Amino acid sequence: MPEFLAAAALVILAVTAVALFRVLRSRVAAERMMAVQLLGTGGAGALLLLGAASGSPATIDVALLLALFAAFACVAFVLDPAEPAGEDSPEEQP
Amino acid sequence: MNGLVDIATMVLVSMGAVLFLAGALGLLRFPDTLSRLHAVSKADNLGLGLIVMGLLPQAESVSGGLKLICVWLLAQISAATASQLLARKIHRDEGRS
Amino acid sequence: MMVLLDLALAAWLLALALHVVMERNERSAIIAFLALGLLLGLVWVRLAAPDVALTEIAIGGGGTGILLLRAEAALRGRGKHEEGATRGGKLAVAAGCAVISAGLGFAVLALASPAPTLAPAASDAIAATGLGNPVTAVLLAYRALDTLLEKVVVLLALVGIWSLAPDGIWGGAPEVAPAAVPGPLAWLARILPPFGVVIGVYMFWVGADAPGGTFQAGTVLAAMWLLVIMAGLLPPPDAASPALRLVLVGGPALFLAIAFLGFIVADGFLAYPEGFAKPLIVAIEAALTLSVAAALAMLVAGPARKAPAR
Amino acid sequence: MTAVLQPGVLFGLCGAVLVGIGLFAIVTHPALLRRIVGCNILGAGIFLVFGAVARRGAGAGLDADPVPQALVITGIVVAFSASALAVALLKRLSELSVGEGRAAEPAAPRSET
Repeated sequence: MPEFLAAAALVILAVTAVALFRVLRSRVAAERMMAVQLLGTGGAGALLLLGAASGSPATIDVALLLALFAAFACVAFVLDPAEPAGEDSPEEQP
Repeated sequence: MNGLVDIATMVLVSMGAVLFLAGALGLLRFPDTLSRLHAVSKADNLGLGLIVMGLLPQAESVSGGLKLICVWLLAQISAATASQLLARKIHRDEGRS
Repeated sequence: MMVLLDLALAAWLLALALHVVMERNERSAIIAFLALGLLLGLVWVRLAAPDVALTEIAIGGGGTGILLLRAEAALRGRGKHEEGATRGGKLAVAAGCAVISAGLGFAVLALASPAPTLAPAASDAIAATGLGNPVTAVLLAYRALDTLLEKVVVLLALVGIWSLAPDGIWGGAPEVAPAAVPGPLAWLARILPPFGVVIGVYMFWVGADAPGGTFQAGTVLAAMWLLVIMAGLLPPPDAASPALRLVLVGGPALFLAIAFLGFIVADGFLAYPEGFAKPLIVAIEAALTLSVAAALAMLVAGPARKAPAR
Repeated sequence: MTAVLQPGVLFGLCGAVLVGIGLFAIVTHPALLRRIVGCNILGAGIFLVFGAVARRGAGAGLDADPVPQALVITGIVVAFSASALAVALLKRLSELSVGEGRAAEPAAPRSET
């Protein structure tokens, strides 16, 4: 069983890695921002599997934090100064 | 008894892994940004959900199981918010060009 | 199987680091760096260091990432650029860096086996504290002085950042919320903090016996506070506000007070009296968690931008 | 050969390479913000080397030596504080050099004190 779970974790990690580089190399700016999202779900999945494979309950806590901060990192999308109405003028910070 | 639970875990986890694969394939093959976003946010979260369901019977305690469900819930929240924010941005960018 | 997994992780990590350095677009590089921080969390799990994994993910995902992205947004188009190195210069630097890497790698390979370890010494120290988590025991008993000084360093950095505010608005509040808060962000700022606060308190509570502790809990709480401020649900606090300063100084002050108390009731500086070690450590941790949370959030928020309210 | 593949060695080597990559960015990259990122990569590499040493120092019933791990936790927080200070300095620097002609300070209402 642990072997199987580790293999599943490996598959998910590999798939996530490929997707991550595809996203990071994209020409569309919005697509590059999906990277954190991808790693949030993929990393959490792999961690849960690894935790079950090695029988260490603390790994679930790490996955929990990963999911929480992947959600938090969404804030990054709003930090773009081009996002609010006034564009091209990064100085209007007051 | 134990064997049956293990088989259920294996089946659910495999399905989850396949969904992650499907999400990545969608990301690589879909033609435009919005459908790629759709592939990532939906397939990956369903995959994570299946993995969580598969691992639930293996959880050692009730609190361990609750934490597993919590991980999935958080992933749902973040996927929902991030896709909304991203889709808004993509929409606006397309409207501009 | 685990070997394959480790190899894949290592290859991914290095490829991502190279991508961060080579990427032309500043913002994309920072997003890749954010991903690198989360990936490092996975690596730390493989190194049997769940405490470090928690810290790395919390700081990498909640602290550094947001800090750098905010900076990039503020600096866009007018960031300072030094003159780029010439091709030959770059090659020379690359060669030098490769030599340093090779030397470090050699040191890793040449480490005596069995490696020198302080695990038995630390393990003895744990027994006296009544704590179950060895890393917490090291942080708060065996090497408590490091932790105390580190808190002071964080506060010094904060003083440094605050003093960058122009004279006229000294003691004012930083500006964190964007001009227009999109709906989904406001929604997130209402729904995520309850989860976050529960997780933060949980991290603090299990920290005594299982991976977790003050830093992890403090970072989670800091991130949640920042989220609420960024969505404009709460105003950022004035740097001069007495409540904020009390929280900031409270943790280190309590730590120092108990440390000096050690002269009277125990063996010396930073020694805990027999039998009271655990309750004292938990009290210090509680105060430190709040201090860390406030300090980290204010570090990300930056110097004052508005005159203080009077 | 198999000895190199233990996590305690493999990720140590990985950390050594990260140090090189981070250092390269610090020295050669034209954008100052990216140099701060480079510093962070360099720090991450050093922490990984620490982690590898800790992993190999397992003993006394523990999976890894807790002392280097505690040092790394302290180090991560200190590195973050240093980055925050560096970023604040960088922002102030660019404000001053851009706003040379006009008021360098943000146009906030001046308080009388």
